[in-house]
Amino acid sequence: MRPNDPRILRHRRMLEMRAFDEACLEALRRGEIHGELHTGINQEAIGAAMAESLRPGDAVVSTHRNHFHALAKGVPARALLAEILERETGLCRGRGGHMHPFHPPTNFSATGIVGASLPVALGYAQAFRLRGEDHVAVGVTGDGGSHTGAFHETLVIAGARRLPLVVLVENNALAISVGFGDVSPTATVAERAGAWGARGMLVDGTDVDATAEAFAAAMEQARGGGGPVLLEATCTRARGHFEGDPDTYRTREEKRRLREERDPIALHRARLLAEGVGADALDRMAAEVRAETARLLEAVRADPLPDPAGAALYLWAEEA
Amino acid sequence: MRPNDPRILRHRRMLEMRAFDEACLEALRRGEIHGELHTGINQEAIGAAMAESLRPGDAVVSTHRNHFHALAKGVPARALLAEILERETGLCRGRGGHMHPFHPPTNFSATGIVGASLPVALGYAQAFRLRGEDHVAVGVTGDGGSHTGAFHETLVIAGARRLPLVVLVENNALAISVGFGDVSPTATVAERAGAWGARGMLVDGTDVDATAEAFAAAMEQARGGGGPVLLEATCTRARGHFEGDPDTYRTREEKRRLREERDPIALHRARLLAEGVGADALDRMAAEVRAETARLLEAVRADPLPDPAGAALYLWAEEA
Amino acid sequence: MRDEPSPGTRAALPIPALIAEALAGEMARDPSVLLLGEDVGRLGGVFGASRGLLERFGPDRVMDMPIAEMAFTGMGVGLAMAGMRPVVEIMFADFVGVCLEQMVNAAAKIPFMSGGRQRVPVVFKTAGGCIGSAAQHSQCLWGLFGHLPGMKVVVPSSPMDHKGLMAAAIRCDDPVLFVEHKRLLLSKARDSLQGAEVPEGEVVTPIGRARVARAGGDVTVATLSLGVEHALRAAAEVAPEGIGAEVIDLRSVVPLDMETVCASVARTGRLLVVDEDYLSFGLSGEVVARCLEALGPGALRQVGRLAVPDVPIPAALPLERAVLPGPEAIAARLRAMAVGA
Amino acid sequence: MRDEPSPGTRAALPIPALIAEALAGEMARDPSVLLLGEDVGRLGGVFGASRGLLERFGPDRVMDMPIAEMAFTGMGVGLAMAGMRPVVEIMFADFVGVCLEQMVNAAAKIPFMSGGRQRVPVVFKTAGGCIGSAAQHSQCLWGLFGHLPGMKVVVPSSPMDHKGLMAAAIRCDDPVLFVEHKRLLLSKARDSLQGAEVPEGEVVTPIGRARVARAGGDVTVATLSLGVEHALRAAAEVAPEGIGAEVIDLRSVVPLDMETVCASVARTGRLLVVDEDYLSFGLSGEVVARCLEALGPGALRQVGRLAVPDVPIPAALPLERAVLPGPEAIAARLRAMAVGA
Ligand SMILES: Cc1ncc(C[n+]2csc(CCOP(=O)(O)OP(=O)(O)O)c2C)c(N)n1
Ligand SMILES: Cc1ncc(C[n+]2csc(CCOP(=O)(O)OP(=O)(O)O)c2C)c(N)n1
Ligand SMILES: [Mg+2]
Ligand SMILES: [Mg+2]
Repeated sequence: MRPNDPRILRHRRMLEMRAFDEACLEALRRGEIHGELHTGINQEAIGAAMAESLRPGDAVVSTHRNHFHALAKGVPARALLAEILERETGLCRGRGGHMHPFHPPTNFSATGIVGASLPVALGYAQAFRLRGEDHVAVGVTGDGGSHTGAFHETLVIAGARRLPLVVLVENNALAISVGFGDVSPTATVAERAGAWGARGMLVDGTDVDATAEAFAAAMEQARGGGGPVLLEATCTRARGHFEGDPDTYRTREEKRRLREERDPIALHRARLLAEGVGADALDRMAAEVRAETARLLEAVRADPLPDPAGAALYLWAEEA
Repeated sequence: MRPNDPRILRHRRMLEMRAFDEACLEALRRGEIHGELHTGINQEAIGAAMAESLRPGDAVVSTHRNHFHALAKGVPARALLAEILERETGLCRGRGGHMHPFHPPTNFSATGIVGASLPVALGYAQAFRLRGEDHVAVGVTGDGGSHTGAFHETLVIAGARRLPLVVLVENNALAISVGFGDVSPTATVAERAGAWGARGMLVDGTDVDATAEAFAAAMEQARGGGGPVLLEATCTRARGHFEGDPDTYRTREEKRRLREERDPIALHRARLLAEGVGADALDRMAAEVRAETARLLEAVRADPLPDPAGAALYLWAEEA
Repeated sequence: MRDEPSPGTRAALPIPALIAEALAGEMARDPSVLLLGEDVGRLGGVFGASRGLLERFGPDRVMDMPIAEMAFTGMGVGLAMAGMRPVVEIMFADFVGVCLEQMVNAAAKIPFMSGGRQRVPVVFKTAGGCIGSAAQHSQCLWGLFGHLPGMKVVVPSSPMDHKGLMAAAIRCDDPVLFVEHKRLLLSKARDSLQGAEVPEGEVVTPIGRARVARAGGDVTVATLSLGVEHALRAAAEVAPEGIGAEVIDLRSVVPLDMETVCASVARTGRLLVVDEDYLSFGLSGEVVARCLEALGPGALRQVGRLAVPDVPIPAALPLERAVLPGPEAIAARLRAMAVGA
Repeated sequence: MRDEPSPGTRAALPIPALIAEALAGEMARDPSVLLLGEDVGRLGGVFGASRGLLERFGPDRVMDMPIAEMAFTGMGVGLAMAGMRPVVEIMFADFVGVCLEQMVNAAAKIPFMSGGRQRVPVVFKTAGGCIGSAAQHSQCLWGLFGHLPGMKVVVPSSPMDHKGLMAAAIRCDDPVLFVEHKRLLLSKARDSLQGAEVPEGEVVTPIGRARVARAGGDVTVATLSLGVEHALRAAAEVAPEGIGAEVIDLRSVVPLDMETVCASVARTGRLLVVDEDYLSFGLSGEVVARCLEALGPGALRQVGRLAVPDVPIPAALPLERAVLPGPEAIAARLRAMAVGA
C-alpha cells in the first residue's frame, strides 16, 4: 500500500481528528476552555469517512459534537481550535465557542440544540436545488436527535421535494444517559426511512472503510437527484457525554470494552497491519500527527482573547 | 333491520352530527358566533364510527375541527353548542369557544394548534397505563397534522412504551389549500406506521360501516395492550377550511362531485335502502333529528352571554 | 402584480395587496428573494398577502409548505445562510411555539455567534392580533420577540408602511420579524385613518423610526399596529374636550425609537402606552422604563399603560371586548390623565 | 433519599440534593406526583436534582424520556388533565423553543380557556443561567414566561427556597415554571450567603412573597436567583463606604410581589433591578414601571437596571463576564446611585 493510498489517508485523518480532540482536552485541563466540551473520541471513523466525499460547495450542519465534521468539511483547524479556546482569532472571534462554529466559506455550521441542525441543512439543500448546483447538504444528528420533531419535519419536506439531503445519524446508542434501546420504537434509525420516502442505510461506523463507502454512496444518490438518504452509522462514545459528566450510567468495564474493542483507529490499524502495512510506518504517522497538533495548540494558546470592550458587537449587520 | 340495529344508530348519529354543524352555520349567519368556525360536514362517518367504540373512561383530544369528536365522546350537545355560541352556559363559560372545548367528565378536550392534540393524548395514555386502567387515549389529527414534529415525537414515545394510544388521522387530503399529495413524502399516512413500531390501518372514512369496524379494531388493540395504532380515515371536506374561506383552490365542479359522491350520509342511506330499509323510516329519522337540533339551537340562543365584568376570571385555581 | 387596478382605485386595495406589491417588487428586483409557508402559493395567503405571486414567480420561488413550521422556519435560516433572502410566513403569531427554536436560537443568534461572519437575512412574516378567534389565535407577541435579542421586530400600521416596511424588511441584512395585524389585513387602504394613498412603485420605509401620527400637546400616546387606529379615533373623540393627544406609531419594537417618544413626553409630561400584546413584561413596561431613564422622574407627570390584562383572549365577544384596549378605553384614559396633575 | 447524610453535614449538601428532597417528599406523600424528562432517571438529572428517585419510586414514576420535548411536555399536560401531578424537566431553559407550544398554548391557557373547569397542575422544571456555555445554553428567560399569562414563574435563590418552593410548586394547582440557576445547582448549601440550614423534613415556601435578604436604607436592589448572591456580595462591599443596600429576593416573577419592593423603594427612593435575563422587554422594565405606577414619579429619586445588554451570551470568558451583571457591576451601580440626587 502506498502512502497516498486512500486507506492510509483515512487512517491519517482519524489520527488527526483524535489528536485534535486530545488537544481540546489538554486545553480544558489547563483552564483554557471555560465552557462545556463534547469530544468525539471513538467516533473518528465517521468524520474521516465524510472527508472523502464532501466537496467544497457541499454544506454540513452539525451538532454539539461537531469538531470532526468541521475538519471533514475543510474548516481550517487553526481557526477552529482557536474558537474552541475562545480566542479572538477563532472562526467566530470567540463569540461562538465550541458548540457554535460557523465557517461560511465551506458552508459549515453547527448548533447546540439537538435536532436543530436538520432544518438548516434542509435550507441549504433547497438553495442548491433552486440554483441548480450539484451540491449536497449533510445534516448531522445523533441517535438522540432522531426522536426530535425537527427530524421528522425535515425528512417530510426533503422526501416530498426529493432534495439533495443526507441525514447522517451518528448512533452511539446514548443520548447523555438515555440508551437508544430504551426509548426508540425501532431497533435502528435507518429502518424508519420509508416513512419519508428516503433511502435508509445502516453502516458500522467504527469501520472507516465501510463508512467511507456508505457515505460516498449516500452522497452520490443525493447529488444525482435520487432524493434524501438517511444514513445511520453505529459507533460508541469513549468518554462522558461532556467533560465533567460523571458517566455513572455505564460501568467502568463497559467503557473499557468500548475503548478496546470499538476504537475505530485500533480496528483500522489492525486491518492495515494484517494487510501488510508496516507498524513503524503507522507509528511514524501517528507521531507526526501528534507533533503537528501540539504545534497547532501552542500557536493557538499564544493568540489573544477577545477584548471585553467588544462584548456587545456583531449583533447587527452594520457591525460586521 | 330493526330500528335499534347498530347500523341504523350509526346512520342516526351521522344525521345528528350534520344537523349539529348546520345549526352552527345558522348561528354564524345570524351573527351569534363572532369568531372562526370549522365545520366537519362530509366527515360525519368518522365521528359516528368513533362513538360506537369509545367508552366513558377513554380520552379524546381533538383539533380545530372537533364537534363530531366531542359528540362521539358523549360531551353534552347543549353545553357544546352553547360554548360554540359563546354563552355563559357553555362547556367553558364562553371562554374557550369553538376551537377550545373542554369537558373533564368525559376526558374530552381539543386544541386549535395543528398537531398539538397528540402529545396531550399521549399524556392520557400514560396516565391510564400508570393507574392500570383499561382506557384508551385517542389523539385526532388531520393529514396536515401528520407532518408536524409533535406527530413524530408522540409516536416515538407511544411506540417505545407500547401505550394505549390511537392516533386517528382524518385525511381529507387538504390542509387549508395545501394538497396532501403535494407535500407528503408517502402516498398514505398509515404506511408510515412502521417507523414507530405502530400498527398502521387505512380505511375509507366515508364508509361508516368500514370505519366503525376499523376504529373498533384499533381501540381493541390499544386497549388490549397491543401498543399504539395509527388509523388513517380518508374523507373529504365539503365546505371551505373555515367559514369565510374563499376556497379558490378547488373548482366548483370538484366540490360538487365531493358532495354528491363522497357524502357519507348519502352513501350510507343508499346502502341501507339497498338492504331493504324503508326510505320513509330514514326520512322520518332525518326529520326527527332536524327538529331536535332546531329545538336545541333555540334553547341555546336564549342563554345569556358572559358578563364582561368577569373577563379576567379563571386564570388561577383560586378563581375556579 | 398582473391585475393592477386602474389609477384612482388604489384606495380600494385591501391591505394584503399592498404587502403583495412589496413582495412582488422585491422578488422582481432580486432573484434571491423567495417566499415560503403554508398556503402562500395556490391560495395566495390566508389573507391574500401573496396573491398572484405563485403565478408570476413560479413554484420555485413561492413554496407551499406542509404544517412543519420547525423545518420550514429552519429552512429559511439555511436558505439565508446559503445566500438567499427568504420570507418565511408563519401564519399566525400564536404558532411560534412550534418553531421558536429556529427563530431564536438560530436566526437571531447566528450573526452574533459567528462574530458577524455569517449573515442570516430572513424575514419571518406573521399575523397577530384579535379578530374573534380566542386564546390560541389572537396574540400579538411582539413583546416576546423584543425580549429575545438579534431580530428586528417590525410592526406596520398605515397602508403605506405595510408596503414600505415589508420592502425594507426584505432588504435588511438582519433577521426581521414582520408582524401584521389581522384586523388591518381584513381592511382596505381607504379604511385607514392614516392615509390611503400608496404609490404603485417602490416604497421603502426605513426601519427604526417612529412616526407622529397626530400632534398634540397634553398626552403622548405611544402605540403601534391597530393601536394607532384606535388611538387616533380616541384622540379625535377627546379633541373637542380640549385634550390634545399626540399619537406616536412606534413602527418597530426593535429598534425602539425612544427619541421620538421622549421628545414628545418631554413636552407633554404624560405618557400612555397602548399595546394589544399582554401588559406585563413586555413593550409597555419597556417604553415606560426607558422614558423614565431618559428623562428622569422629574419630567414625568403621569404614566399609564393600556394592554391586555395578563389573561388569554377569551372567546365570547363581550369578554374579548373587555380585555382589548379599544378606542373607548383609550379615550377614557386620556380624559383621566388630562385632568390629573 | 436513601443515603441521608448524618446530621450536621447537611450544609455540605449540593443544592440539587435539596431539590431532590422536595421531589422525594412530595412523591412520598402524593402518589399522583411523577417526574419525567431527559436523564432524570438513570443519571438522576444532569445536576443530580433527581438522584435516587428512580431507585426509590421506580420507572413508572421517574421516567427517562427521549429528546422529544414537545411530546413529553404535552404528555405532562395530558397527565395533569388526567389527574396526575407531573413534574416535567426541560433540561435547560434555552430549549423551550422546541416545546413552548405545549407550555403556553396548552398548560398555561387551558385553565382559563375551560372557564376554570380543567385544572393543569404541572410543574415545568428547568435550569437557566450562565456557566460558560455560550448563546444557546445560558439564558434565564423568566421574563419571556412572565409575559405569557397563565403560568406561575418561580425562581429560587436560597438553599431553603430550592426545597421549599419546589414543594410548593408541586402542590400548586396551577401550572408552574420552576427556573433553577446552573451556577447555584453546581454549589453547595454552605456556599450560599443566605443561610445553609435546610430542615430534613417538609419545607413549603409560599409562592408569591418576596423576601428581604438584607436590609438597608439607601438603595433598593430587586433581584432573584443568582442575582441575590451577587447583590449581597456587592452590598457587603459597599457597606463600609456608608451605602446601605436593601436586597430583595423576588422569588417569583409571576406573581410579582411589588408590595415588598414598593415598601422598600418608598423608603429608599432608589431602585436598582438586577436581572441575569435580557434587559429589554422583560423583568427589569416591568418592576420599574410597576413601581412608578404604584408610587408615582415623585417618590422615585433614581432608577437603574442592570441586566444582559440585549445580546446573546458570548462564549469567551472575558466577553461573558462583560455582559453579566456580577457583583462588581452591581457595586459600581450602587456607588453611582448613592451619590446621585
Ligand atoms: C432540544 C434539546 N434537548 C436537549 C438538549 C441537551 N442535550 C445536549 S446533547 C444531548 C444528547 C444528544 O444525544 P445524541 O443526539 O445521541 O448525540 P450524542 O451526544 O450522543 O452525540 C442532550 C439531551 C439539547 N441540547 N437540545
Ligand atoms: C401549528 C399550526 N400551524 C398552522 C395552523 C393553521 N391551520 C389551522 S388548521 C390548518 C390546516 C389543518 O389541516 P389538517 O390537519 O389536514 O386538518 P383539516 O383542517 O383538514 O381538518 C392550518 C394550517 C395551526 N392552527 N397550527
Ligand atoms: Mg448519541
Ligand atoms: Mg386535512
